[in-house]
Amino acid sequence: MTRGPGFLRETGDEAFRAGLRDWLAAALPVAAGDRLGTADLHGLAFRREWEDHLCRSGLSGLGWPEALGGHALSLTRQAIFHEECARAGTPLPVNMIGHGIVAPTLIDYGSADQKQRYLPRILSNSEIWCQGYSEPGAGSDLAALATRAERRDDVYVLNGQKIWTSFADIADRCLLLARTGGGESPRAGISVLLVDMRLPGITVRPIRQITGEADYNEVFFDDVEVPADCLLGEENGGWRIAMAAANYERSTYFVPRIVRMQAELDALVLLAAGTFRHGQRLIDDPAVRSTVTDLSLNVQALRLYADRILEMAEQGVPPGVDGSSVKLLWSENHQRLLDLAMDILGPDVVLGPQERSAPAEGRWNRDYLWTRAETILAGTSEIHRNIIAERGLGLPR
Amino acid sequence: MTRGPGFLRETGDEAFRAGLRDWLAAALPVAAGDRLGTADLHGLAFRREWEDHLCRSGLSGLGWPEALGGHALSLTRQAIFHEECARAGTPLPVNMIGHGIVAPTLIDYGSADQKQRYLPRILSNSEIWCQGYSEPGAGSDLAALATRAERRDDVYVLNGQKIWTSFADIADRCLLLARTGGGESPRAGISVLLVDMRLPGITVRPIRQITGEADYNEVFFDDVEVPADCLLGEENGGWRIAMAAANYERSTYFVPRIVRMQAELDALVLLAAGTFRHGQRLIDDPAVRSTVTDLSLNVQALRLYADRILEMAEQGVPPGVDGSSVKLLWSENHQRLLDLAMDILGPDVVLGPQERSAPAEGRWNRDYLWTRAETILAGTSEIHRNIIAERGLGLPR
Amino acid sequence: MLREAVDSALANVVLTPAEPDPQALSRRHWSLAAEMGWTAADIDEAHGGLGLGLAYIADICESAGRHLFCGPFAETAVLLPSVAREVETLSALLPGVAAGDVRVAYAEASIPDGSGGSVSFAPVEHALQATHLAVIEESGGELRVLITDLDGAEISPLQSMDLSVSVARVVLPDPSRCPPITLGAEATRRVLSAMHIAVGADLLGVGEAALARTVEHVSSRKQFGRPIGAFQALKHRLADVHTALRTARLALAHGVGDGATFQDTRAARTLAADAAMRATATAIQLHGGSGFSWELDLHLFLKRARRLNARTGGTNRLRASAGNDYIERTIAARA
Amino acid sequence: MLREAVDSALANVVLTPAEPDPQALSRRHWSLAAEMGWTAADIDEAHGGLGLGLAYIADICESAGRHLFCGPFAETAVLLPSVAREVETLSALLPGVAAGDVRVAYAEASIPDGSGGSVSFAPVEHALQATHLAVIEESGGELRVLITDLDGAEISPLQSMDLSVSVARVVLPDPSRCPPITLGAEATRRVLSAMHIAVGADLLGVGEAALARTVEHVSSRKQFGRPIGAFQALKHRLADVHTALRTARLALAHGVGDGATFQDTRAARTLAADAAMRATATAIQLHGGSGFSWELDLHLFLKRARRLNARTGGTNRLRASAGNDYIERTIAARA
Repeated sequence: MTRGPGFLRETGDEAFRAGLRDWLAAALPVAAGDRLGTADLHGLAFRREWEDHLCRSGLSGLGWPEALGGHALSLTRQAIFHEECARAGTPLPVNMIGHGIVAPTLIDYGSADQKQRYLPRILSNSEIWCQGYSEPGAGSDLAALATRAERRDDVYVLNGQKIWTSFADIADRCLLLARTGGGESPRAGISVLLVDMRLPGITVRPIRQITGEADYNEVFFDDVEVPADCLLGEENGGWRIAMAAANYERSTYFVPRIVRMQAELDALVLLAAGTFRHGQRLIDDPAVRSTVTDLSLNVQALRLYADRILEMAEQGVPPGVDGSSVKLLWSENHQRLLDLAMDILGPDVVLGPQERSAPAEGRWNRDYLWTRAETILAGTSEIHRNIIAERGLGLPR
Repeated sequence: MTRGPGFLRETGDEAFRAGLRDWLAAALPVAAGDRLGTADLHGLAFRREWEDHLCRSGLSGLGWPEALGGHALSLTRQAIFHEECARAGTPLPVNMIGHGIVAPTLIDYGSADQKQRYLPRILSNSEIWCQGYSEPGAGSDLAALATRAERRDDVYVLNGQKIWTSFADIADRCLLLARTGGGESPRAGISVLLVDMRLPGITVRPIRQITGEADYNEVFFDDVEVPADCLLGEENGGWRIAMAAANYERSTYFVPRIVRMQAELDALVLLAAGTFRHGQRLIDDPAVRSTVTDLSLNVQALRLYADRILEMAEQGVPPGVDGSSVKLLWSENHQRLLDLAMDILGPDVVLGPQERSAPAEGRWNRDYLWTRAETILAGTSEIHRNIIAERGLGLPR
Repeated sequence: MLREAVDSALANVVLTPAEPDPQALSRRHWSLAAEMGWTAADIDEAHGGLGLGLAYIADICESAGRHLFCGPFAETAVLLPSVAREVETLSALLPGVAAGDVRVAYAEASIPDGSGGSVSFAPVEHALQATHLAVIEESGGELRVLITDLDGAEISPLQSMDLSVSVARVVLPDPSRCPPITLGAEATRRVLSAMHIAVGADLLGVGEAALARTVEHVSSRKQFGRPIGAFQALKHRLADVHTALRTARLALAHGVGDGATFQDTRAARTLAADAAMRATATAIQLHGGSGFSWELDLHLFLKRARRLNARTGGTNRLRASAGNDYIERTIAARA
Repeated sequence: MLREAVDSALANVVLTPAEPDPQALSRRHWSLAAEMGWTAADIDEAHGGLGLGLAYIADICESAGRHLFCGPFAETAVLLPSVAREVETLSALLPGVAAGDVRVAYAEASIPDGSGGSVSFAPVEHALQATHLAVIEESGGELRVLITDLDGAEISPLQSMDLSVSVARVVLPDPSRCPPITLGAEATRRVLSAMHIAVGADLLGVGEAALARTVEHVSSRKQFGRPIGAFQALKHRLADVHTALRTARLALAHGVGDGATFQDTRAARTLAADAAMRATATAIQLHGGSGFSWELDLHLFLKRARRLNARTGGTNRLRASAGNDYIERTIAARA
């Protein structure tokens, strides 16, 4: 197997990291051209371009078995990959659900036919995936799922509505949870379907959010006929697959986010050091300094959580309530970081998130608004505190 | 009616305040002698002495009707009285329950005979009262009261246990809640008894608390025979009286506490300004400064609450949820204030609360420990937040 | 109560994300403000005003916050009159303010001494609706104020975070026409006091509106079979928001009263800003997914609170100066 | 695991407020520490020690905190050896430390230059049990350390807040006998690192014990017909305590690992101190009335956390120096 750059075949993790770092340092400026250092680097167009470039260069299927065209990299190396991409300032991927969630789910639960049908197009990035979990009445409460798939001959007839579906507006396929059985328990009757987003009866409505952008969608299913061979695993056996799918990304999810957070904090310190207001360098304002200090301690601590979770995952141990602690610490401190950015920006906070004349082309303002969502999505802070108290400390429900 | 110093008969509130201030400035040093400026000023011995002195000087029954030997002062003047005592640094009263709670309750609900029997001895401070409300199983949940009083001929036979009873170890009498009826609702069968603490069958066990002192007691009642004429109001009509009793003090409760808190904060600022550590005046430590700032804003705000509650009370309006907000703000900020004191004291925090060689003769250390109780007693912070949410905002139970 | 009157006047003219035309709304709000006499409230009768004082201003501003009033009310009807009370020459503008014909754009920026060439300010709030511009610069306890009409000014719109306000870059071709005024320490405190009350009251209104919407939401939205407002952790957070807003209200009421000091108005604004930031952030959190959707108007309150909170250096700075004053006073009293 | 071994050794020798004899307990704890080899853990074999390193020390100290160990363990078995690694002359004391014969009292105070007359230190921790005294003074990133035996010293007991430690005033009749040692910046960081781990681990143990007691209490105590631990606001507070302690544990584990820097150990101690203060204060609050009663042992944890938190200027100062370092490093990296 010799697909991809040579660093993939290094024997040591640190040599892998060094090679990757060199590769990124060379590849990103070439691919980005004059978008480098501008907000366009993080626009949807270049995000797709860059992801295609990675896949063309053989940098996909990192964790897949070699037999399926992957590199069989350890979780640690996958984490290093995401970490170094974050450190190099590459744009976020677009098909993160395809690569991060759908592919490992298919590898573990897909039929031979399904693997052959879907995996190569993820590897080449020619099909973008989304994930249909949340519903208007079932946010943090997956058991309340109401979308129904009724088996009629060789199709499932799908009716219902999903919400907060990232990338549904551009996705080719959707990994979707639907209710197929009556079931004694609410979890019993759930199945996973692999749905072609171009089937008749599917309507996608983008949800514009606080930033003015639409990162999410509502998806309506109106008598959509999904071929029966798009069922993943067993009928009514979807709960287990959904839980497993949620776990694949956990071990490498936070590493790049924490690296980015540290970079943001460093940038804020430099911004505050260069901003004079009312006769004082802002970095010398005790309130700014004190928040920077807290954040720097917490970002360091977050890194320890991420490393620990990765280490456990390598041994096959799920993160347990540490997963909730790290989500809370990350999202709440990220909010504080952007709150601090607003304090430092001062009068410039009145500028909109797409105002290119704003500091950092509006990214601070955009991220400030966006972080409001981070304590809500992927389990609200309230849910995660419940989990820690009930599962971690054993407090009564 | 000419009992007491002349300032009682001033027509204006400010002249009243000025006269009182002069009177205190003259009287306290004489009464205190060489205890002035020492911890002995706040010891139990002088607390009683000073309270006796006030009563002998005619400064009791401030709010009582003149017919009962009182001064019929407005709530505002009563608040001024407590405020100026706090400002002058007088010790806390001992018979605060007698003067502040039992007397107004008797005036509103007592029989003519009961008033005559008890009120003069409160006026002269010759009988100290305590209050038997809390029970081991009924802290914040008064409806769960279990102490029983069974009527047999002309006595009530009292059995049960009270806890957190201040002054029970020195009290002559107790205003006590007991269950006398079955009652449809848990509140229905409660009565108020006026119990002689020297009756056979009463055992008082002081509860030593975190400071090493014993400010509270457990009181055990074992077949105590309370004469039936010690029933206050109607049998099974005690809930209403208990609720009313809890209200008398509310309007003037916080004023002296907030005055004392401001004085403590001022003293802390001076302490920090005079303490050099690691080459820096502690008042120039940003963390100290920032907490002092928060506290000073909050103490100012507390004063506005206290004034508002007093103003409402003068119009006969109960404080409502403002009573809970002020309790929370006061107790939680008082804790922060003493936490800050510990930061400023540095190595001296290891000294015990009775160590006279400690700064301020150990009062900072003692108060630091004591404030831990202030968010628990008189309704825990949790209870008060529930009250605000449910009664103030109308959130579902 | 004036507040109810202002509330009911504004209740029908509301900014919604579905109809996000703050310019049009601003015109309607402004005619309302002029018709109802709000722009005349803080101007004395000699200059065509009503002389109603700061308590009325606070009521109007609170409603303005609650209803996301689109227009430079505090800048025009509070800041300009308060500066004019210190600088006689500006009083010629007051009848126009009272009548609603003057609208003042606002920026906080350093003001060049204006020897030659054009000068540019950005971001300037409300410039697209304004007839005049006020730029303020505070340092060392003194205010420098530049007040000029916008004749000949070049105004280029910028994207605004807060939909209830327009933002622009303003280039003044000949700044020597309007030399900045420096106010002494006492005058500065009087002018800032008026703005502290106006901005503080707006923030209180913003916070109250966010809380009211949240209480309504959590009382009706169900999860795990119960209204989410029955969950104690949510209750406690909202109880704390209530207390913070209530505290700010008491401080503002005290700040507009007789004998209120500069310290009192500054404290009131600080408490109001903190309460509003907390109320709006909590509102978004407790609304869950819908809290950060563009369709719901919640984000408008967060953005307005954030904008107002940034003024004159933000609450960090207000708070620090309150603390410094208290600490110095306390140490001096002992010395 | 060593931690379990230490825990089980200490589990039967506990301080209870009912039997508050820390002096007697201290003797029993100390013989245990000597017998089990804990006092020898951080001393190399050449000096009669076991050379087990900082990870072992952290385990012992955590158990010491959890079980309210009464005695100068960190001062004797960590501080003294770490100073002796910098100052050869002190290594003569190490065999005595390893054997348990040396016990070091501790004070942070300014150290006079000792030209003439006696010198007095107060409050000194553990002086009633000690054979030696260590006084440390930190300023400008350097430590001055005075280490002396207590022969001829006058020791007068003072009341201690924390029942697990004795406190006294110590008068040294002839301080010229033991001139203070000044450690350079590098040596200071090595010595402080060792103490950061030892004190941080003790604080972690204190916090864990307080949390465990609280979880037990709220799971059994009922109010309004439910265990109070079912109330969501309590759950969330305890969840945050758990996260704070867990974070401190990860930081301490990292701080004793290969390649850990001074910054890492300082961060670990800061996080542990914050977590312990929070855990113990929350424990008192959630125990209600019984939380501040003398009979229950909860207050002992609060007092121990408070005492340890005051060391070397408290977490405020540790935190501020961590922040200063990070900020300066970041600015310098750019320049």
